[in-house]
Parts: sequence; structure tokens; C-alpha cells
Amino acid sequence: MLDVWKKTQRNNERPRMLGRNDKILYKLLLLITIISASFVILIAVFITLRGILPFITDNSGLGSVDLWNFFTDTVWLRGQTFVSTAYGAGFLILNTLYIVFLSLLISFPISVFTAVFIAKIAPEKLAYLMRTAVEMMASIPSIVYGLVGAGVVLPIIYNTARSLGTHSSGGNSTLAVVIVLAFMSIPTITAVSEVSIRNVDENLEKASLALGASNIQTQFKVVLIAAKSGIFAGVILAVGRALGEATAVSLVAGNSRSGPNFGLFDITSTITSTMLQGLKETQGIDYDIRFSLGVLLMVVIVITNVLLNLVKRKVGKLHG
Amino acid sequence: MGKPQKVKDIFMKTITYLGSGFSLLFLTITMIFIFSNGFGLISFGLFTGDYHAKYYAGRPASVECEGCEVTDELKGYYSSVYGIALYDDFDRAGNVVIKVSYVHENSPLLNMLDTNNPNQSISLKVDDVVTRVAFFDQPSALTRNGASMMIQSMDQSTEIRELTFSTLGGGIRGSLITTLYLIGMSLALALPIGILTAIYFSEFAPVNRLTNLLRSFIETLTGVPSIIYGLLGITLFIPITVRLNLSQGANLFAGAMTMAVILLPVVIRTTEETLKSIPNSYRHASLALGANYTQTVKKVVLPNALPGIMTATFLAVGRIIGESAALIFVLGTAVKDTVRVNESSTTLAVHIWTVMTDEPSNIELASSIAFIILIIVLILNIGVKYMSYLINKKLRGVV
Amino acid sequence: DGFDSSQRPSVYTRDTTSGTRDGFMKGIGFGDAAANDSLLVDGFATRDNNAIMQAMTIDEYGIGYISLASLNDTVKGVNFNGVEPTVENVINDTYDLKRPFMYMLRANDDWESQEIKEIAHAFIAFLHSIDGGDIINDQGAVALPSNYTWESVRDTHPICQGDNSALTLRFGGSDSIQRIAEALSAEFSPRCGNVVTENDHTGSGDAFRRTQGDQKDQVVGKHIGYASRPFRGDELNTPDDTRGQLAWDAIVVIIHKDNPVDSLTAEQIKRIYSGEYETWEDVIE
Amino acid sequence: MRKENVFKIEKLTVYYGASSALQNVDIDIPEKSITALIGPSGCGKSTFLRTLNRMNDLIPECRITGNVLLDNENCYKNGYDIIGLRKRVGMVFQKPNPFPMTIYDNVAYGPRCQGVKNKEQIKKIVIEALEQAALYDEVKDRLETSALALSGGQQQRLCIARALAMKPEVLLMDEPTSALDPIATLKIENLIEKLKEDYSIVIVTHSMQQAARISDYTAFFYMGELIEYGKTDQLFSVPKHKQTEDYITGRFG
Amino acid sequence: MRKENVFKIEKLTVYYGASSALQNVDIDIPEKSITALIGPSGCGKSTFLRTLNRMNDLIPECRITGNVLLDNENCYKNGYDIIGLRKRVGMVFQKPNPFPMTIYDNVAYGPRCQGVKNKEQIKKIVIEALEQAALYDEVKDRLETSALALSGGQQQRLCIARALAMKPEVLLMDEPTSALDPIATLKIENLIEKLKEDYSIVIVTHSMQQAARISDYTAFFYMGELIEYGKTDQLFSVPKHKQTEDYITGRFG
Ligand SMILES: Nc1ncnc2c1ncn2[C@@H]1O[C@H](COP(=O)(O)OP(=O)(O)OP(=O)(O)O)[C@@H](O)[C@H]1O
Ligand SMILES: Nc1ncnc2c1ncn2[C@@H]1O[C@H](COP(=O)(O)OP(=O)(O)OP(=O)(O)O)[C@@H](O)[C@H]1O
Ligand SMILES: [Mg+2]
Ligand SMILES: [Mg+2]
Repeated sequence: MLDVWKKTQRNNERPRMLGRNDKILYKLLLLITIISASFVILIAVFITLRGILPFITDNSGLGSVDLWNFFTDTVWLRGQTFVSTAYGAGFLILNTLYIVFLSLLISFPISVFTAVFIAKIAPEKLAYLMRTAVEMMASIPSIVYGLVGAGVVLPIIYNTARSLGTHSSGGNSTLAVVIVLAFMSIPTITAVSEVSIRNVDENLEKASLALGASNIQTQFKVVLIAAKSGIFAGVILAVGRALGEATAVSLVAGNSRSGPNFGLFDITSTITSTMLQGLKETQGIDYDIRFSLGVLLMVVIVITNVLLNLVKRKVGKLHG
Repeated sequence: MGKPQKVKDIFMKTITYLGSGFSLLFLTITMIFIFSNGFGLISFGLFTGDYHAKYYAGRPASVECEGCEVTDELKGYYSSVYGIALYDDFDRAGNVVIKVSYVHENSPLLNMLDTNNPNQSISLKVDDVVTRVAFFDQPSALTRNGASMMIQSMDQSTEIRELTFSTLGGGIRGSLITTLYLIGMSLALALPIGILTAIYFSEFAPVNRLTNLLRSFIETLTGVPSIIYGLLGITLFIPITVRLNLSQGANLFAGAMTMAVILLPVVIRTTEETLKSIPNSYRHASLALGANYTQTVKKVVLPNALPGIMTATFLAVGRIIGESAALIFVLGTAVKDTVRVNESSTTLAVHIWTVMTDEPSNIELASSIAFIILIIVLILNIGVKYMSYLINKKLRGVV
Repeated sequence: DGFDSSQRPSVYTRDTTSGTRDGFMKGIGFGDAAANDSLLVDGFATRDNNAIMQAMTIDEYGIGYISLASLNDTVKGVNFNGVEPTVENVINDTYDLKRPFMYMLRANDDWESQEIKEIAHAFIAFLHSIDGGDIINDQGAVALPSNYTWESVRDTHPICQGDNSALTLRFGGSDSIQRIAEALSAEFSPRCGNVVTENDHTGSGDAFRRTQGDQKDQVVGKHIGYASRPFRGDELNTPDDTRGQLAWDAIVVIIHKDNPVDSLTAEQIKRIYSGEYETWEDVIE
Repeated sequence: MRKENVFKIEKLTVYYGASSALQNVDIDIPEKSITALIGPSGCGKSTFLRTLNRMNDLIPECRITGNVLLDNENCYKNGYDIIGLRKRVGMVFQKPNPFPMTIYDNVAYGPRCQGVKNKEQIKKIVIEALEQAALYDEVKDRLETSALALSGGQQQRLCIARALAMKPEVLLMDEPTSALDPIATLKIENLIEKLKEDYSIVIVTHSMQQAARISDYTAFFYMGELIEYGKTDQLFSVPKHKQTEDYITGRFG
Repeated sequence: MRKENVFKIEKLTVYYGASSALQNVDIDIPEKSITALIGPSGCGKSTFLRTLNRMNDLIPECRITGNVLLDNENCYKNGYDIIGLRKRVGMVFQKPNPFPMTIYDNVAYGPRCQGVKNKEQIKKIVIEALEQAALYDEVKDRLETSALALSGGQQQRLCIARALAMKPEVLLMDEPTSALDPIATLKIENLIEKLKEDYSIVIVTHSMQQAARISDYTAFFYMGELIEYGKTDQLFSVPKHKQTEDYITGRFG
């Protein structure tokens, strides 16, 4: 159940002349479509409006949150909740990007190797099995990934840390988040990569084989190269999801209140996990600040996306 | 082929095997973990039971238990004075409890005065949880001291002042019902809007800037993390429901609206893809017969899109069942036994979140719920496969 | 694998908003650190008891603290100044690392209905009864002594004889008291016409804030709020008859079961938390 | 006896975007006869056919100038009732395209869309149309089975029946037999010859033999122009233009 | 002077599943000459070509009987080094299929796969191959740009260069110019004629003119059988078989 936009060929033929009945239907459909499309705007507007409140109001006498401090500080909140407005999310940005980058380091090779295996190397039955497995993985809800992370990954990390002579807070750590996110990303990248690997012109493969390259050489030196822009699209998709994943992350992060936390065995926190932290209030500065984090998250996602797409275009240049 | 190359090939090949082995291993671990931890709690009672236990307090009318000596091995400890056996166990939340394993047919505890409703009588049943036994002449027997101590105290005493007990609790009926409500309500919103939007794009939309803009807006929705949808629910949908006097805070209406927005891109995309796979020749034939567009859409396009719409429904249900972050904000995290659409409650996925963030976290119950979710997701997956098989079959011309 | 006492103790603490932390720091004579992380050695600050408990089940070199109510035998509770952390020792006032559990009602003229007010007062009567005390004790806190049963006072609360299932009694305040509060609510409900109870615990500060303070009339307003520390400052500017203590809670220093340490003094604990002791060896000597 | 004309086409030019696919075509289509359109691939036959029932409206970049008169009324004038036009001018496509419904529903589709509700009436129309399309006997026992289970030739006749159920005046056919085997083709050809008693038929075909066999009039298009138009026997025996002669003798195309 | 043979094919029969695409073909391919394979579509030319470098191994249902001897060694014997065979027998396909890499990397691909690491050496090979393929002058300033940006004709020459970089003995070409315009075709034909000085070339073509223009020997296949094989000028001027004559005069096919 993986969603990948398949860009299907658009119908070329469009009605030019509509009957009277048709015009009513047309207008109704257009209206509904505009409603569907407007949600993006609503999200942007409503969340931004609420998200900037802590910065521009005096928060019922506490004073406004300092924007510069919010972007740069390394402590989530200096002072007491509901008493202070010294919020800082700078370390959360770093933590989030760092974690997603590390998780990609794990998921990318595994996914690409799995995709090559499924598309080109595995015998038919095994490929079918693997494809089903990947589909299964893709359809596991993220909260279940979090649960498995908490139940399986945490103890392993704890023991590993101990045998390495360091400490970890019950396994809650950067590494745990990285592993959970990596596993969540694998099905996405694998599925997209597999499709683009299979779509590689089979003539390229033949050309390579005819040059005396072995099958494996062909897969890794030609097919993967030809499929790289598709694989990259999968990576972009996965990064977007990893950046926005919340519940699974917060179950294994340990939720540090300050950072940045670069140590693999240190507890950590991300933008999203902080949004979920101690979520018991329904109003007040400690609640509103979550909207600011939401805006921050969207900004981080958009910027990362734009950058990755730029890289993708650069990388994809060779495809002519 | 040179020797070193051959070695390299085998090496690379092995790596691809390892890569997929790794993926497979993870899936296996997940399944084993969920099933082994979750299976223990799976029972009929889990699905039908209340999450919050029901509490009772009663006083036995007499102390006599005639012929209450038993010789059979009973689970736990037996009081021949009162004719009940108790044992130490854990409830579904992993807390220590004392449970009833046996009640003799002559036990005075079968006929107790309900101390909360003085004119009624209540009785203790097997599997009930005894929380406390209070006496007139000695300190109360508490759960924390264990079943053996409790039996001991009971046997020592001549009269019980009050015996408090409860049902087991920890059932997920409320969350199950919320999930079903949410599925029904969000589909009722998302399917019509999504399908109509898909029809607009595939059948009517002119090729122009506006169409592209609308389309890219909807595509963008796919990339929005669900936690952000949660924020949207708080700032937009909850206030709407409050303004309409439907509710006072987090509620299922707002949850369904939020969920519907999350589902929109899935529904639109899946439906539109099916609509596009319907051959244009059908549309042409219909138009050439003097049918107008409305008729063509209604009679030719939509019936053929049915498997696609079913696919969209399955995908949507899967998404609803798995959603957690958004619903934590919009629906709340309080587990309810009586579900009201104008109040907060939890779905199965949020229930996992709730018990995992409780003190102490309850991996067993969380795994049981995850087990249920995985089974449903598996069934939905099969449904999706079957639908795509139907679509293929239909377009290949065998109905 | 034995305990390696040359290891550094890994220090766990609740975050600065926690009532348990407040009680603990003051109890070990390190009150300055109640709201200031920088005075503590590098360690882990967490938002909940549970995380500390869990950590201590696996972190052999860890040290943390929880309320006695949460103690179970997966971890080791350390003697404080030589006194074992038990209910008995709290009652006989030999165990010093403890704090009071308090409650606060809405002001007398500030109830949405007479029924709710009566039910709330019935609840207070219940929690002070022997039956209420049993529940508190069962949860590991130490109830104040009582000499009446609920049954004997029930008739003075006629509201409880009717059907109250349409009414909701809202509790809030300290999350350290949450388990006790929930148990009390659950047992109270059938005793008072099945009144609906709602426990939403967010921290001791909210006991006052949401019953008589600035948030009392917002959606988060509560009927009864709990605090896991003495009321102070503004909170004391409330009518005396709207406040009370329901129990004592002992705070227990916990360590891993394999840790050979059995007893610690306030001074030793403070030195561990301030970082003066660098290894467990320093402590054991 | 020269018959009346159903269609009078004057100075018809059809553009796809900037390039034209038909230039300045003047032609009259006689009623109750078969008019065949022949010419090499891409010469504009289908384009011409589509202008007659305005199916070209579906192609956004398609534009026309000139007049297409049906009963002396220009089909392209503003506010013209396109739906009505398509009811009067039925169409059969190259590839049989029955709807994925039962045989019965396929034929009943048109009348139902027109708003006919009466079941008896619809049944009468369906049976009549199937009989006219020489299909009734073959399918009468399976009217409620899927139309997609029919053979290609049967499907094409079903499409014809579907068009006939609308009781059109004109029937446009774009290479109706090119996807069929010879036996099915023969059946359709016989059917078409029978149908001309009641309908005016315009048929595009790539087969010279077919045009010669069944049509009364033949129009030869080349590169978007109508090169020659006349009685079929005359055009095939004494073509007036060199290009026509070359084409019908198979020297190019 | 009759040249040596690189390939000796004996009783070659190729099956796809149950049906055979080539039957009992006996043919010798002379070295340093151009051998053209002609015949109507589906007669088995491509099939034959693929058996020479065992590219047919890629088609699971393909089976062969008979012998294909390269240097008197049967390429189909057990344990034969297929990779080595493909290095010795290069292949150029109908549609130009450069890899999506730089021009340089395309040509360097083969040697690199063979394990050549030395940069200088690779550079020498690349330049030499590009020069042999008459492409070097056109691309020498853009060796590091994408091969996909080249024109079709250039791409095809790049594919030839890529094959030449392996220094093969035989070059197989399956309709190498059919996707190209006349000018590009001419360039490739000239190139092929030049290449025969160093390589044995087998080329499939649909163009009789091309076969006649460039090949030394021509084999005419029909329905999976080798009908006639001989010097090109002889085969085109005095074909021994009626079928050959019919085909080369364009009377069928
Ligand atoms: N939808 C379209 N958009 C643009 N150009 C078109 C379109 N349809 C047809 N054409 C062009 O118009 C010209 C006439 O096409 P048309 O389909 O009418 O030819 P035809 O005579 O029916 O050919 P055939 O015998 O192959 O069916 C051709 O050059 C074609 O490329
Ligand atoms: N992969 C395959 N599987 C099954 N049959 C095949 C396959 N490839 C070719 N054939 C069949 O083998 C016969 C010879 O095909 P081949 O491609 O060799 O013909 P050809 O002479 O190259 O034709 P063309 O000139 O069209 O390229 C044909 O009947 C074809 O259908
Ligand atoms: Mg046509
Ligand atoms: Mg071929």
C-alpha cells in the first residue's frame, strides 16, 4: 500500500462543448475540486497564524518568545513551563536533520540492494516473496514501528552500549530513532527503486552484456546508474516521511530537553517528538509553541525537498 | 571472466541477498515480536470488554459455607471459610491483581449485600478481581500484599465488613468502536469529495494553469506529515465543531474531518488512475449515442471505476487504522468505554500510543492491539490485490 | 557479570517541572537544583517516573528516584539515612525523604451546580475514610489515619443515593498522584450513584491554577486538584476549608538490583547528583 | 434518380492546432445511400467523418471553418444542439467498443439516456435494433450476458444495433471491418447493404474492394483534399484524376 | 583469395519453446569481410545473429541444437566462457543504446569491466575506439558530456566505438541503420566498409541496396531456413533460387 504518484498519461481529449446539465455538474465538480485543493492553503495559513502567536503576543503577561532564540537556542525551555517563554528549537533542527541523515545511511544501501535483488537477481518466487514482504512493511503503521522499536531495539541498544562501556537511557537514544526511521524508510525506497530499476530500457542491459560484462556488473554499473533518478525520487519521498514521523520517534527518542545530541547512545529529541512531548495542555504558551514547531517542521521539509530536488536534477543531467 | 571479477560478482550478489535478507529479517522480527507479545492477551473478552474496570463493594450476609471443604487442586489459595480461591495475576495493563479462580456453590460471597445500593445483592464471579477485603476486627487485606495474605486474613476473621472487587478491565471495545466510527465518518466525507474531484480531473478539467495548480496543491497534501494535519484539526476543525455546538473540545467529528483531509490525496489519486484506465472508446461510444457528459460519467465511467473506488476505500481504511500522530491532537488520548461522537476517545493506534506512554508502559496490550491492526492491514492488502486483479480482468474484457 | 564499581554512576532525574524532583532535591538538601539542571552532573533528565524505573531495570550503574508508590521489585530501593523505605517507617516518621500529597477544592461559592459540590464533598469524606485510606495504601502511599468507614458517613451525603451518572467530577493536578487518584475515582464512582470521573493530571502547579487560579474557568478547569507538595505562595491565599492533605508519599532512591549499595545518606546522594563522586567506588568507600 | 442530400458540406477546412487536416472540402452526402470515403492513411477521412457528428469537439485543438449543413441547418452555428445532432447521426468505430454491460443494456443505453423509461418500449426498441443489425437470432438467448463475451464480429454488429436503437438518420462508420476476420467482414458488409434502405451511410474504408462492392458513391481524399467524388462504378472504372487512378490500382498508398 | 572462416556453423536449429525459428542452418562466416543477412521479417535473421554471441541465452525459452564453432571450438559446449565469447564477438543493436553516462565512460565501460584500471591505458583505448568509429573529431571537446545528448547517428557510432574498445574479432550488427536518417546511414555504411579491414562483420539489414552496397557475402534466410549464401555480387546478379530472386527483386516480402 505504498503511495507513489504514478504520472499517468493525461487524457488528451477534453470536452469543449457541454450541455446545460453538464455545466451544472462541471461547476459542482470544480467547486469540490477547489475545496479539496484549498486544504493546503488552509493548513499553511491556519498553522502559521497560530504558530507566530507566541512571537508576537505577550503570552498573557509572560512576554513574547524571542524568534532568534527560538531558532538558535540549545535548550528547549529555560525556566519553568508556563512561566518562561525562553523556548529554543535550534538543536531540534540539527537533531532532526542529523537523525534523518543517519537513517538514510542505513536504509539507502539496504533498500537499493533489496530493490536490485527483487528486480534482477532473485528467482521469480523469491522475488515475489520479497515484494510481498516489502509491501507488508510499507503497510505497517508507524506506531507499530515505534512499538517494535521500544520493545526490541531499545534493549538491544542498551546492551550494546553497556558492552561498549557507555551508558544509554534504557536504550532511548539517537541510534534507536535512526534504526526505527531506517526501517520505516526501507519499503518506500525499495518499492520506488524497484519500479525504476525494472523500467530501465532492457537494451541497455543487452548492450552491457554484449560487451562482455557479467550480469552483476551490468546491474550495478549500468542499470543502477540508469535508474538513479528514480531511486533518488524514492529517497526524497523517504526523507520527507522521516522528517515528519512523530509517534514512532517519540517512543524511542528519550526526549532530551537540550542538545544538539550527536552521540549515538545519547537521548535525543526531534521537532516532531517535542511537539508530542507532555501533550496534556490544550492552551497556553506551552501548547501554542507546538504550532511554531509545526511551522518550523514544514519549513525544514520544504527546504530539504527543494535542496534534494536540486541535487536530483544535477545527478539526473546525464539522462539527457 | 577473470578470477577476481568472479569473486567480486559473487560478493556483490551476496550483498544483494544480504540486503533483502535484512529487510526480511526485520519484518520477521516485527511479526514475531508483535505476535509473541500480543497473542497472550487476545481473547473474546479483550474485544468486548471495558477498558475501565467496574467496581463493586459488598458484604456477605453470612459467614457459613457449608460443605465448602474441597479436595481438588485449585489455582492459587483457597479459603474454606468463604469457599473461594484467589490467585496472583496481572491485568491487561500489567498491574498486579488478585483474581478469583473458583467460587464454591455454597459460598456466602455469592450472595452479598451491595454496600453501595443497600437493597440489592451482588455476587462474586470467577475471573473477577478482588481489590480489598475489609474487616471489623483487623486491618484490611490489600492487593499489594498478595493472594495468600488475603486468604489468610479472611480465614482468620469472623466477619467481612466489605469486599471490594472489580471486573478485569483493559478491554479495547471502546477503541474498536471509535475506530469503526472514525472509518465510517471519514469515509463518508473523503470518498464523495475525493471521487468527485477525481472525476473532475479525469473527465472535465481543461488543460490549463488552474488545473495544474489545483492538482499540484492536492499532490502537496501527500507530503504533509500527519502531525501537521493534527494541528490543522485543532485550529480549524475543532473550532468549527465547537462553533456548531456539536462539541466542547476534541471530538470524533473533528477527527473524521481531519482524517478525511489526510485521505483525500489517496482517494483522488487511486480513483483518477482507475478512471484513466477506462478506455476512451467507451466515452466516445456513449457521446456518439447522444448521451451528455453527465450521463456518460454516471453510466459508463463510474460503474467501471468501482474496483478502483474499492481500492481507494481499502487504502483509506488502512490509513485510518494506522493513523496516530494527527489523532492524538484532534481526538485526544483518553481511552473511553462509552464512545460519543461529540467527545474525545481513542482509536486502536492511539490506544497503543496511550498505553506505551503510560507509567509503566504496557507492551503486552500494545502488542495485542498492534496484532489486531496488522491482521486488518493484511486483509486490506489482500483486498487491494484482489481489486487490481479485478481491474485487469475487466479491462482485458472478461467480466 | 559482576558489578564493576569503577564505573561512573549514571544519574537520572526528573525535569524541572516535576513535583517529585522538587521533593527529592529538597529532601537531600540540594534545593538549589530543584529548578536548575546546570548544578547537576551530566545525566538524563526525563519527563516521567516510568522512564527512570525502566532505565534502572537495565542500567546497572544508574541511580534515580521515584515515589514510593511506584516502587516495585524490578529495582532496588535504597535505605535513606539508614532507614528502610517502607510504609511503616513513613507512618512512624522515621523515614525522612517524603512529601505530602495535598488536594484543593474549588472555592465554596464557585461550583457549576449544587450537585457537583455535594459530590465533591462526599468524595473528600470518602478519601479520608478507612476505605479511602485502604485504596491510598494499596497504591503505596501512606494514608493519614482515619477512624470512620464510608458506610458510616454515607447517609450524611444523600446526593450519593441518587443516580449521578449524568454528572462528571473532574480531577487534575500532580501526575505523581495520578495512580492513587484514579484508583480513588474508580472506587468512589459506584459508591456515589456512578458519577463519571475524569482524571487529567498535568502537574502540581495546576492543582491550584485549575481549581481556584487563573485557569479555573477555562475548559481545563477542575473540581478537585491534587498537589504532590505543600501548597505555597499564592496557593495559600485560598480558604482553609478548600485544602487538605490526603497522604504522605515517600520518595525512594532506586538503583539496579545488581548494585551492591544498600543504604545512602542525604549527603552521599547529593554528592552523586552534583558529580562530586565520580565512580561507584567513591560511594561505596 | 438522384436522391436528396442529407448533408451539404461547404468549404470545410479543419485545423489541428496550426496545421490543417482538411482543406476546402465541398461535398454533398445523398440520403439512403452508402457513401464510401477512401484515400491513403492520414489523408483526413476520419477527420471528415468526425466533423459530421461533431465528435471532433472532443479534440481541444481542433478548429473548423466552412459549413456543414444537415437539413439546411449549419451544425456548427452557435447554440446548435449537439446532443440532438449525435442522436440523428449515429457512429460506429473501427474497433468494436461495446460497453462492459449486458448485451441488452448496451442497446438500451441510448434510449435510456434519452429518457425513455417504459420497460416494454425499451424492450421493443432493443429487439428491433438487434434484428435490424442481424444479431438478434444469435444472441436472443443471452441478452443478459456480458457484451464483452461476444466475438469481434458480433460485437461490431452490436455496436451497429446500439446506434440503430437511436433511430438515427445517418450512420457514420470508420473502418468498421478492419479489425475483423473475412467472414465477420462479409456479414457486416451484407448488413450495411441492407441498412441503406432506411439509413444514409457514410463509411471510411481502406479496402478498395469493399468500397467497390458496397458503396453507391465514393469520395477520394488525398492530403486533406477531396480529389474526386462520384458514383462508385464510374469512379472505379473511369477515374477522372491521375491520383485517383494511381490509388485505386494500388500504384501508391 | 578465399579468406579464413571465423565462424563455422553446423546444423544449427533454434527453438523458441516448441516452435523452431531456425532449421538446420549450415554456414561459414569468413573473417575480415562483411557478411549480410537478408530475408523477410520474422525469417530468423536476428535469431541467427544472437546465437553467435550467445545473447539468446537471455531468452529463457530459447534452445539450440547443432554447433557454432568459433576458432573450431563449439561455443555451446559445457563450461564455455560466455563472457569471453562476448568480448571476442561484439554487437551493435538496431536502436542506438548508449549508457546514460558521459561519452568517455560509455567507451571506457567495456575495458573497465574487464578490469583495466590504468587511467592512461583506458584513455588510449577510448580515443582509439572513437577514432576508429569516425566519431572522435566530432566529440573530442565534449567527452565528459552525456552520451544521450548526441544525435542518433552519433549515438550509433558511439555504440560501435564502445564495441570496438573491446578489440573484438567479430562485430555483429542487427539493422544498425534502420533507426537513422539517410545521411547518418551513409556515414555508418562508410564506417562499416572501413572496419572490415580489421574486423569480421555480420550485418542484418532490410535494405537490399545496403546489402548490395557494402557486403562481401550475403545470406538469404526464408522461414527459418538458409536458402542461399554466397558472394554478394553473384547472389544479387544471378540468384540460384527462385525465392531469392523474388525477394531481391521486391516481388514479395
Ligand atoms: N487529434 C489529433 N491531433 C492532431 N492532429 C491530428 C489528430 N487527429 C488526426 N490528426 C492529423 O490529421 C491528419 C488526418 O488524420 P485522419 O485521422 O483524419 O486520417 P485518416 O485518413 O483517417 O487516416 P487513417 O486511414 O490512418 O485512419 C493526419 O495528418 C493526422 O496526423
Ligand atoms: N523471444 C522470442 N520468443 C519466442 N519467439 C521468438 C522470440 N524472438 C523471435 N521469435 C520468433 O522467431 C522467429 C524469428 O524471429 P527473428 O526476430 O529472428 O526474425 P527476424 O528475421 O530478425 O525479423 P525482423 O526482420 O522482423 O527483425 C519469429 O517467428 C519470431 O516470432
Ligand atoms: Mg482514420
Ligand atoms: Mg530482427
